[in-house]
Amino acid sequence: MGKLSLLGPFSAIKFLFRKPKTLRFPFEQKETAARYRGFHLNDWDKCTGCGNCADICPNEAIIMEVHPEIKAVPENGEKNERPKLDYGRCCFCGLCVDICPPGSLSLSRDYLHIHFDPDTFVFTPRDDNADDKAFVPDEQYSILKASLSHRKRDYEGFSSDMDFALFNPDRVEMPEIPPDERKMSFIEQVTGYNQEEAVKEAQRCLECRLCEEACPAHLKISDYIKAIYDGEPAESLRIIYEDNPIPSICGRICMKHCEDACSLRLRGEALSIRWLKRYAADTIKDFKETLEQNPGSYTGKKVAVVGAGPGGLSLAYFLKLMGHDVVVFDELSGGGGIVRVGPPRYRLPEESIDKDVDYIASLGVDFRFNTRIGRDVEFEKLMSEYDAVYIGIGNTVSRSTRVENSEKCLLALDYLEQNKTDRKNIVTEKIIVIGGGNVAMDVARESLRLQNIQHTGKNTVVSMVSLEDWDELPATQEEIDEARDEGIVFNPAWGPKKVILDDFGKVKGLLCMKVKSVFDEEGKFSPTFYEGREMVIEGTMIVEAIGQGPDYSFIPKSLMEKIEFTVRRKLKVDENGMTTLPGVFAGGDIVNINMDAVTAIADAKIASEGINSWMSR
Amino acid sequence: MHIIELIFSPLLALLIGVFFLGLARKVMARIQWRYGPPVTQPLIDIIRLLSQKSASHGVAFNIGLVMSLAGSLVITLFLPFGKIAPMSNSGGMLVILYLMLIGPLGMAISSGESANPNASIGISRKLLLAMGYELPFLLVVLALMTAYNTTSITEIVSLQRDTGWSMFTFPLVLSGIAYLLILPAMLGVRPFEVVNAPQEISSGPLVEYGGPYLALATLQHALAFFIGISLFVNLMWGGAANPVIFFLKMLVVFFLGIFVNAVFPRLRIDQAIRYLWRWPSLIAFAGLILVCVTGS
Amino acid sequence: MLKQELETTFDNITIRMEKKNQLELSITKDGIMSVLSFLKNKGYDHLHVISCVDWIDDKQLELVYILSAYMKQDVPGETEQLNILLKTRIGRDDPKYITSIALFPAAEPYEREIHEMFGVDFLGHPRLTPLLLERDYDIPPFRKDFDTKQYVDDVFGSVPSVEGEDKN
Amino acid sequence: MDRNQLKKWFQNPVKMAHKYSLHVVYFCTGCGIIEIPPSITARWDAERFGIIPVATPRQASLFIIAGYVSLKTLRSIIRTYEQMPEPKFTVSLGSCPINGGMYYDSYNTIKHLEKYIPVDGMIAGCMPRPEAIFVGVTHLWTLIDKDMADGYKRYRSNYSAYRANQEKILGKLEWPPLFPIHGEE
Amino acid sequence: MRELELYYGPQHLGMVGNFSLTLQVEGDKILKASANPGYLHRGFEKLMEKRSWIKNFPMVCRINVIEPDSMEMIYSMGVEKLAGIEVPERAHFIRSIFLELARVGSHLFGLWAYANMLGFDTVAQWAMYHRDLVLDLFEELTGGRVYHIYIWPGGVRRDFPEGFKDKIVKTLHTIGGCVPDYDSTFFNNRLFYERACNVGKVSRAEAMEMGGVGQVIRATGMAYDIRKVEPYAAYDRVPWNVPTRKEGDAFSRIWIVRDEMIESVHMIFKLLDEMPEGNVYNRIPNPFKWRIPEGEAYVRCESSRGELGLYMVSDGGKEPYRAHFRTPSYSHGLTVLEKALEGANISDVGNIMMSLYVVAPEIDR
Repeated sequence: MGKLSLLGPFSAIKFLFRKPKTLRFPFEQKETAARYRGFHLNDWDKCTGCGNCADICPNEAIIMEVHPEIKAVPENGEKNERPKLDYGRCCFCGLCVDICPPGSLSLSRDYLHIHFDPDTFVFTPRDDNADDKAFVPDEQYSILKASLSHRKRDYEGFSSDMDFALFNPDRVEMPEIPPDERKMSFIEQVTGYNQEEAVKEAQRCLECRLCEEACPAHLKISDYIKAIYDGEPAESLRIIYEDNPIPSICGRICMKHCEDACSLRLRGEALSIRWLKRYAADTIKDFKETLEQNPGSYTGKKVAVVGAGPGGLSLAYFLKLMGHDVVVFDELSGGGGIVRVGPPRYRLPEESIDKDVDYIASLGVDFRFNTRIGRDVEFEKLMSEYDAVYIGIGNTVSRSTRVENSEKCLLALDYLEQNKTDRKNIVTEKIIVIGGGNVAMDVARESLRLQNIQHTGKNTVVSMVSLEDWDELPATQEEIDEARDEGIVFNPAWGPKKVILDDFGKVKGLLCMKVKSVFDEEGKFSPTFYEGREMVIEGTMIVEAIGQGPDYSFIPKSLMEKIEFTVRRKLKVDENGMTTLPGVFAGGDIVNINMDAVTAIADAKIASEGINSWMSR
Repeated sequence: MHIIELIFSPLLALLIGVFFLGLARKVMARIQWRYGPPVTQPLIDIIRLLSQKSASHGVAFNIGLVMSLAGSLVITLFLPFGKIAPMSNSGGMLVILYLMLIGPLGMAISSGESANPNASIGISRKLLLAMGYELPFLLVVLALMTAYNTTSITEIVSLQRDTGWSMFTFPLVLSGIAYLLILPAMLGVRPFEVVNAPQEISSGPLVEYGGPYLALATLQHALAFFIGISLFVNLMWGGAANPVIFFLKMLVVFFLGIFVNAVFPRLRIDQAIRYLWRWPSLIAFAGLILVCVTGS
Repeated sequence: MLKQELETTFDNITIRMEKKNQLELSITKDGIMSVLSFLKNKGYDHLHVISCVDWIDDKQLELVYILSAYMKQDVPGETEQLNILLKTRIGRDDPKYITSIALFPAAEPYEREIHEMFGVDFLGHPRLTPLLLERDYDIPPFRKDFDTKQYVDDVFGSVPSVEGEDKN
Repeated sequence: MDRNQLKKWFQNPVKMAHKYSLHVVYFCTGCGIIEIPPSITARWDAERFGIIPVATPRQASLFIIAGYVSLKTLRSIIRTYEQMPEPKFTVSLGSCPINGGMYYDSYNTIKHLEKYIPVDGMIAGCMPRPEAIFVGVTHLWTLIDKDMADGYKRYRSNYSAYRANQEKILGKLEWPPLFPIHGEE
Repeated sequence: MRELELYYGPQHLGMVGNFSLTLQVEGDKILKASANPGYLHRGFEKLMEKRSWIKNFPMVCRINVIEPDSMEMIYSMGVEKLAGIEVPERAHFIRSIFLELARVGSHLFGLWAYANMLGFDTVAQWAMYHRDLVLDLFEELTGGRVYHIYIWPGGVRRDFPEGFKDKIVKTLHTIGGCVPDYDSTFFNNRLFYERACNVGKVSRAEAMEMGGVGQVIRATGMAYDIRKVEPYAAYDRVPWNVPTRKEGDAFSRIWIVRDEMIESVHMIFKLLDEMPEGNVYNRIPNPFKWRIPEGEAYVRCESSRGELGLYMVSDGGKEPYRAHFRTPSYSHGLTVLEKALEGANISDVGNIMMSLYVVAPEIDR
């Protein structure tokens, strides 16, 4: 404390003669800070309409408004909704920016809007480059005219920063057996989440439900993940079973369209929805006890299901819950259909398939395995004895390349099926796999494992030949990466021309041509080749895995004529899943362009409703 | 000529008073590191206030205000502004002293009618403060009258032309100092801005004034400001023959007042009275004795 | 140290110390005043706040007295600064309790607020007049069964726009 | 900015005086008030345009309603507003008076200020910066110029509706109506 | 003399914040004062029960507009204590620097208010100008002038922008360069001493009894400062002093404000020197899923007005079950103020109130 004084204060008079420090607004303006939190900007091209901003807004200032002019693409997780802001609510906290998964929302450094009409404070933000009327360049900008419809261009302020994002972009790594170890045997490649990991992963879900629209079967993904987060896998399983009765299978081999729509994938890794489903299915040891489901009260109707694949299983489950009698026929010795044959053990062990099938059987569904329609039971008999018939046979016949000497090659499904039996294929040291799809990958990777088992320590090789180039390969990227990690040799963009035989008529190699293009201008399959660029791949065993087709031989000719087909020999069905034959329903790969398990489940769900109403008509 | 002066003098006083109000805001602003309003701002305010409609609180409310303003206007007639001194011959100090009471009294009557506790507190403060500075002021005026042996302001002014400013002539030095010390109180600037004290009693007597009433009150305030400064210049700083020089002298006094205003907080009314009755009164009393002793 | 003393002095007291610097005491309804004065004599002379929690599922209101010492050296034997949460539960229907103003004059506005917001009557409190609120609410607003969103819709949502309001 | 155009001053001194002598009622109704002191002090200096806070509503012509309005404050605001001499203008700051803002579900704040007293300008922001307050004032100048700042006239002509809304929220108001309510005489 | 009932506020130049007092006066003397808060009551604690943990984060700062940062801090501390979240070391330092800047800003606001109450425009305007410079720093760092929404559970919301350290130093030097002017014009002004000395006297016993904290208790000679008593953020990493005085009147409280500001500035310099590099934010769980385990926590920090407390209860849900803010102005504005006003002069209402630094929104919440 200084000395009190009466004259000292007069020293302040000196400021009379100094320049004032006032900022003479509006003649002088102060630039707002680079991080200023003003009005919103929204890049409509990036925005997916996920609605997370509306959910996080503490003041309910954001509502999602439908814009019909935007095309919604559910498979990519894009909705035609865009946020609308009410500046009579907004508190400019910027939480919406921090939560925005695509990073399309940001706050500009504009903050001026003055009006006597409260309605003008409601505003749909756009990107500053998309709206020439509202956003004016610097030279036309006047601060006295500034409002929501007169803003500065290129004036971004507070914007998203991944280090401070409210969501977690990194998924919990799925524990995996390393390539060198797993390629030695058929041990399951991924080991599954434990509870801690599952809860941690489930916690990342933003509950925007884009995945649910992308999922063909419209599973309540958000809800079952929430249940996992809450530590209630049983509840989670219950929710899954509402739409999908084969979680153990789908939890392993689902094509996960949901993850392609997950908003987290936009600037991070998508939520592991498939693995979480698997966690729910694996954690619950006894489905029967947990789900406490009973078949519906008996209706007296009988339904025959041809094929115990994912579609057939699901249909049987849904119909059984409605109280119908269901008989499932399948030529294999167990349930699962294609998933029993196709996916290798390291991806889908039989125990998991049996777990799902057994549960469905435990509900009272009658499974007749080792029964082939057309051979053991006539199709007409089914039609006469049952109130409805569902065909879910899937694609069971592998196609061949039909190049020279291709009869010496093995076919993919046969090859895979045999591997599932005790008499596994005897493989050679050099194997060639033709094809670039997921089945080809399965074949190649199984072959690699068989080689490692049968020729341990020797120098073995599996080569793949595919028409498509790297970026066009139909197989999922995940599969390709894993296959390459395991040491499979890829020869993309090479087309097989001829199988080269040695003097004894045994396979010696494959003559290939360099591919110019696979599809023509209209997108149809018609490969063209560079003349003269040829290559010989050595191999003593060749497996063709270029696609599969259905086998309708069980349907008598008379009925076959009544069945109508659509493009690519797919069955024509109406909105209830019924074919042109009354009482015969169909679904799965023989109906869909998109051939995977979850689509078949979606079809089964529709068909179950259709059959139910058909029978009670 | 006399008539013109009669009309012109109060107008001039008003003009200068309003100008001072504007300049005060400007100077204060500069000391406070800012630009401040244009000097014409009080005029704008007055135009605006005159055009607003406001409620009256009764006849006495109006009469008191008019009385106060009229009283102040009349004073300006008796105060020489340079050579412009329409009625200074007919009255003199005593008339001014008497008229100076009318201003506060009118305000008291007027705002007393508004029945707002803040106004009544403000009025009581105003009267108390007046009581505070009247004592030393009377002593100073007595000393002056004794020294110059007259009660006429014009005479005091003209006598100073011979002897020099009375503040700096020997027997009146103490009185001059006393007058200087009470000047802020008479002008109502801080630290003696206890009457209006917006932060304490919501601008006190003015609390119920709005629109034209406030305009009149503002004019009255401007006049009071003018009168206070003008009286001091006339009595102590020798007045002036030339209105321009007189105005310049007023300006200097005005700046002194504003400086004090700028650097001090407001005092409490009891502290203000204690101060006024202590040092200025003592000095003024000493000055009076000095004048009496040396003068006779 | 303090814990043992409390345990020996008072019978039905439960003591928990799970978080750093935080001692949670629960006691039955009638024990509060004696514990408060015990703690005050021990040097815990700073009443931070009296709070109230509505445990609607238990049909109880919980009064929480939060105390600490102004200076820790005032409390012999305590090295760590300690915040004491002294809790008791009272019935939710027609809740009544006694005032602690005699011990801690600082309690006056807190009790007044609890009276207003939770409807607890503090016997012996000199002025239980409204403190913060303007309107009367059927249910004291801080109780869990007061639905503020519903209330807003009912009361403010029903105010019409002024007719003849010309937007231009 | 036509303050220095002498022609306008001669043409319509009253309007110009209203524009450049906006005296503000100093009433800290809500948190928006935090930007008023900077605006009227050295950094931004609103007094350059004749804007100063005054002690009582009777001396004022501009009422800045700064942010959310609780019920208790609403009563004071109505009282204050009615005490102001006409013509008078109101400007509201921030989100809350527009549509409830952060307190959209609070039981103790009103959501739409314009239902209770007329508002001539609403400034977006939470808080509006001093610049926004300045631009708000220029907006008000424009309205005054075009005779559109007529909130006080609307208040007069729709008084019964305003009063009904006020009483709906606050219960019976303890002061008599300012203007005769239609139909009652 | 006649006894009058005087309504002081809420519409009153002598009232900073929407608050009112009913004074029984006799002449200039106040016989009895009763505080009448509630003009700013928004029911925060109720609203918080309806909003998830993260949604409360932009909300809590609105409780006190003058220094929102300590509110953010106390909320973050409460959540961190309940949920057991660790904060990176650098974030601790940034928090401390940020809070000290806020303290300087808030004290300058207090100085504005106090000087204004005395009718001392000049110093008031200076203080407000300097506060604006501090706000510019905040704008640069957080993107908001008043509501910064910066300290959140797990750390802080953004790291320092480039060159920000230098800007802090520069601004603080600008303000510090004017300390002699403040001293000669205001703090050593004889008339300020006359006005403030022996006004609003609160003895130590009274202050302790009525829950006085902050300057109120430090002006009675007790070095009670939560930053020392129960250190949080990075306050125990650097040495600093708690300024105290003995008298317990308005004068000593304002002087403590001054000394604290200077101490804060020095502390900021020390913190800037010792600030480590590294991460400033440990990611909190996804806000839509975030649950905090059952439990309760009482946390406290030192705001510019004194001790600030938060009692928070979680029932394991997505929202706080109950939150109760113990704000310094609550006891200062309701109990201490009423006591200090008894027998005071009516001119001193604003003087006493602002020397206690009563902030109305904090009382009402």
